[in-house]
Amino acid sequence: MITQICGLLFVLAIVAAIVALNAKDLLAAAASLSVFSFLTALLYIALGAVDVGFNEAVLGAGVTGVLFVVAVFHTQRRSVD
Amino acid sequence: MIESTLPIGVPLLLLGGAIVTVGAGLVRRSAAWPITLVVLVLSALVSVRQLLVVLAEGPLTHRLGGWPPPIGIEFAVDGLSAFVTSVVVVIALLVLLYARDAVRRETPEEEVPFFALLQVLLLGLTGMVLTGDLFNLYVFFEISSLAGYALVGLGSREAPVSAFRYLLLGSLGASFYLMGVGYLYVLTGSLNMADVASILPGLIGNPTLTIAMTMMVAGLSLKMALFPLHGWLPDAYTYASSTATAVIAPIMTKVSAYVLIRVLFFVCDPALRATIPVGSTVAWLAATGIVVGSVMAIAQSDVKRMLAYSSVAQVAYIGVGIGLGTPFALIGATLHILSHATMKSCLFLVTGSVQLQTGRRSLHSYEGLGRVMPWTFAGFTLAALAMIGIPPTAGFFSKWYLVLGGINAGEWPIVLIVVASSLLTAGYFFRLMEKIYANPSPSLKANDPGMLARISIMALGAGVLVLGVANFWFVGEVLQPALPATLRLTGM
Amino acid sequence: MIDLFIGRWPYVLTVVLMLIGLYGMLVKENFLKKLIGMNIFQSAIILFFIVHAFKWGATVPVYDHHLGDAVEAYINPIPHGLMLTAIVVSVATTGVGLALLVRIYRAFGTLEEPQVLERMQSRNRS
Amino acid sequence: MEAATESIRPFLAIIVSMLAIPLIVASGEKRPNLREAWTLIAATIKAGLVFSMLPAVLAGETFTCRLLEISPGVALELEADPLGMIFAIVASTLWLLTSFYSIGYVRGAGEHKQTRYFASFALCLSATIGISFAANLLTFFVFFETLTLATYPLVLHKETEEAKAGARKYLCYTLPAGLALLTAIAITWGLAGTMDFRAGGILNGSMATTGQLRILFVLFILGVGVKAGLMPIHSWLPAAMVAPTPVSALLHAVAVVKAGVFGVLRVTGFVFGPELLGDLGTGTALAWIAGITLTMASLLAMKQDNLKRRLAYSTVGHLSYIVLGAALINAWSWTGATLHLMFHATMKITLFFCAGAIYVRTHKVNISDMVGIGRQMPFTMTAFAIGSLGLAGIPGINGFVSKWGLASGAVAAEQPIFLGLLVLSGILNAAYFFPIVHQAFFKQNDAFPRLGEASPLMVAPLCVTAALSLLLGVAPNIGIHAWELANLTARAVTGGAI
Repeated sequence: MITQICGLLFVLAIVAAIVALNAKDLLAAAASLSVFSFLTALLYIALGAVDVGFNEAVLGAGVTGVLFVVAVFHTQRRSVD
Repeated sequence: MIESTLPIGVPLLLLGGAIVTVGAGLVRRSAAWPITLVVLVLSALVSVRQLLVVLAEGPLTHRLGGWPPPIGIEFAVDGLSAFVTSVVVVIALLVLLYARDAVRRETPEEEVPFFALLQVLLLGLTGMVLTGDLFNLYVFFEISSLAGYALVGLGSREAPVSAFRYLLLGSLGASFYLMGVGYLYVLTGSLNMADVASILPGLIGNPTLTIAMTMMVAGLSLKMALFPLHGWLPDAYTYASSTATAVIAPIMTKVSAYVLIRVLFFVCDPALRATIPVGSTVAWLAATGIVVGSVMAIAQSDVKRMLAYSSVAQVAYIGVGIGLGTPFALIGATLHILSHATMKSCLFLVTGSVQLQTGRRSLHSYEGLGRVMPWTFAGFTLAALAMIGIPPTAGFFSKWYLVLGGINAGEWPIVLIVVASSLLTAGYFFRLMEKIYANPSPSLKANDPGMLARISIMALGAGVLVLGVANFWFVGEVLQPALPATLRLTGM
Repeated sequence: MIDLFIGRWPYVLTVVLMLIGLYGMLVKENFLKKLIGMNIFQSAIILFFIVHAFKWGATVPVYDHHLGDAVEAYINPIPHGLMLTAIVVSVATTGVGLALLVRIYRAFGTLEEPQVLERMQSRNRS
Repeated sequence: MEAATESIRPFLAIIVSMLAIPLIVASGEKRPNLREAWTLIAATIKAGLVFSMLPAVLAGETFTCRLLEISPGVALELEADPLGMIFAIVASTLWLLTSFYSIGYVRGAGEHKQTRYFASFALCLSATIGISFAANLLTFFVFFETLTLATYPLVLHKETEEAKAGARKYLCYTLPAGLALLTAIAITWGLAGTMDFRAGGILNGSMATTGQLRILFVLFILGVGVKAGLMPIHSWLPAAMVAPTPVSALLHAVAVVKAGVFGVLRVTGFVFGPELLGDLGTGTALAWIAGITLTMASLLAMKQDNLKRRLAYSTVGHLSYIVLGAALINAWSWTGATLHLMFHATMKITLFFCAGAIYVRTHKVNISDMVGIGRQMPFTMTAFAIGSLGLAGIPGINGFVSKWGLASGAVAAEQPIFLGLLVLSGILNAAYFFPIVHQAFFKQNDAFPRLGEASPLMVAPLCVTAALSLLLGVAPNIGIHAWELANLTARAVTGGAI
């Protein structure tokens, strides 16, 4: 069971990472990065690292996401690639 | 191992200093420099005292929070780490003398962050040197890197771009190092250096070990700017403010070199090194780096950029010494850590002074400066001669030991490169000297910088000479006891 | 090849993530995208440690009366502790990176690498 | 056999002119008299120190001075042995004279940056004495490179494009040479385990293969041969002629080129030794290079119209006399070589002094413009005549004595071809010097400006050196016992006696 969950989370994380890198809208990219972080947080929990998972959810998905969004508002929204 | 609180003295002082600087800076901006000065003077005293104690009584250790290794984090100081700590702190102190006026003029709004970051940088670097734990080293590695990115970013308009690139590559390097540590942990189940060193001999021939070492060396090489991973360095040094360059250039790459020595010669034992081809790879890449760095330096028209490329070449000398790994080569590498730190900081302080006084930075605009800034350029000349390797300056002797080491190892092409590279170095320095001294420029309005800056430049210039003449005393008293017994010269 | 994959698929997927991150850092031209790539890369490394610490049939490293002192019953907690630090470090790096990006944008009005380089050069020429 | 005494005197002799540098700089352009006084005081003390060691050295004693260690087992070590004494005496005596002359010259010619000039000069002399007293290869190298560096600002002194080109050329030749020497020294240390100079050599055939030792010898000769002006690596020397004349005098008669030939003497006699050189066959090869150089240089000298350039080529030729003596390495040739090191210096410096005096007084540099000059500057041109006769090897002047030794050496080595070359070169010397003297005295030229002699500060030193050349030619053993010193070192190196 845990194998399937992990596998699914992995695949989703990879998809989120690819989306984050390829979205032309930087805000969407930032959001996608947050999703990616959240998925990895779930992955950590599934792999038994509960503390790391929470940490990643708060810092990785939360703080980093906010930082990125703020940065996007201070700079530009669109990206060429 | 003697239990002592000395090993954490310097990092704690710097940590406290950084906090106090920020706090006092909120009230009075001008308080930042004096506080930093006091902190650095104290740190210098502690580090020198630590060096003396280590030399007299043997290695010191401190268990953070009282937890015993290998689980707890240990600060372990032997001769080498005490030596490198002293180099870092003393050079930083000398640069700080110059920094008072320079920072106020170059980045006036960022005086407080600058000095706070400077102390955080030094905290990270001394932490890297003093810690006895591979993962803790990663943490300090990142602390120093973060402070370094920020310091570089405080410079001119272009500085943030180079700082950002440095950040990307730097994190990549740190990640590689972390991966290496991860693999090592997989293999040994321990992160304490001494502990890992005692476990590793049982793992000779394990292919994962090669991967682990390669990753660690790659990560460290990136931070050390060893060819071909030097791409971040020229831009970062060129666009950073003069003080930031004068601190970062001489000591940051050296600390990475120190960690490389620590990992390759203290954590690995000789039998293990023989099975991993890391040493010869590093030596050959570094030898290539000497040539590439010097040739690129000749091609530059901006003096600061020229010095940056020459740093690539000079760091590669240390790389050659580490890669060859014979007793003489290691003396050369460790001595060059000190001599290059001294001469490079001197050179960057001079270019900084020139830029502050006249705004000039291109090679041909240095015409006639020797006459109007005689003291400054006296220091510059000494440091430049040392870079070329003219006896009896410090730069000559570190190369001399490298040559002896190369001959011992039978690596003739490397000997040839080390010797011939002096010519390339002479090529770009004498071109500059000729401009400085032989081309009068009557319209030039400039004079030597203020007393503090002059003291630091002259002290560094004189240091190059003193270190050269007294090099063997230094090698015998400090560097030899600092190296592992198997890598000492026989009969010493 | 398949055998390699079956036993170690989490490692393989970690490496895939790492490569995606590296791709972002090296190929993407937008500075923000490069930073996103760096984040992904660092997450992949953290994942590598966590995957390594994982053991089949073991549980979270909290003392359990039913399981007692048996070491093999618990997942190794040390990598977890280390990775907590690594996450903090990575967030701090991201923060510094973003601060630099804001400065770059103020100086050059863009975050696209080719344009920034072009503007740097044209300024140096003038 | 030899008694060695610990003494600080060799060290003092080196350091005294270095100590003068801060004083010279501190006095600066504002107090030129005080500045020159420091130079003269340092020069006098230096000469005094060197001469104070002479009696003991003649009695077979040597003075050693071991300073701090600079590399494992290798100290910055000084030793005043007979060969070193010869060079030190030449350098310190002629520095004293050159100092007087320099003062007259730079003031007469209105040179700029005189402080830098005198400071570099003092450093040069420190390095030169260091070279002569160096007891091991590394110490030798340290001073050898210091000399290279100290001479650079002197060549650059005029700061014209020509001076810069000359200085650049000087570095392009001497720096690679220094590196070749450094490599050779490192290898020697690897082979022999010592760097000390020892009469008769420290290397022997069992240490490495013949091929390797030959390569080592080539590296050594490349290292010291550039300064010694061996062809084809001599061309920096005429280019360096742009320097002020006292510098040329120093470069060509005292410090730099003599340091080069002194290096050749140390390498052949004290590192390789006669036996090994004979076994390797490299001695003969070096002798051939020297033989070709001395002939070619004399031929080239004839083509020069610029007086200083002609003197430069003449120097190239005469240096090769010494190298030839060092390469043939028997008691006679060695005596001749060391004597020529000393005697060529007195003669050549006379000629350069004369060239400088003419330049300062008349601003003429080309020989073709100097017709009839002898009437105007009788003392100068008489001294010139003595110097050139000596270089041509006319008996009665010291050049004859040393050439006699060299010629006997060629005979003793059973290499009559070199005897032939020596004679030929003597004739060529006469052929390029006598026309200058002849046209100076015996051709009428009423158009020549009636300016008279240069200042006494310049004329007196050149008369002294000319007189010295005469005196040593008549009685080579007078005063400094040159003949005896040369014999002492020849006996030590070759084991033979005259």
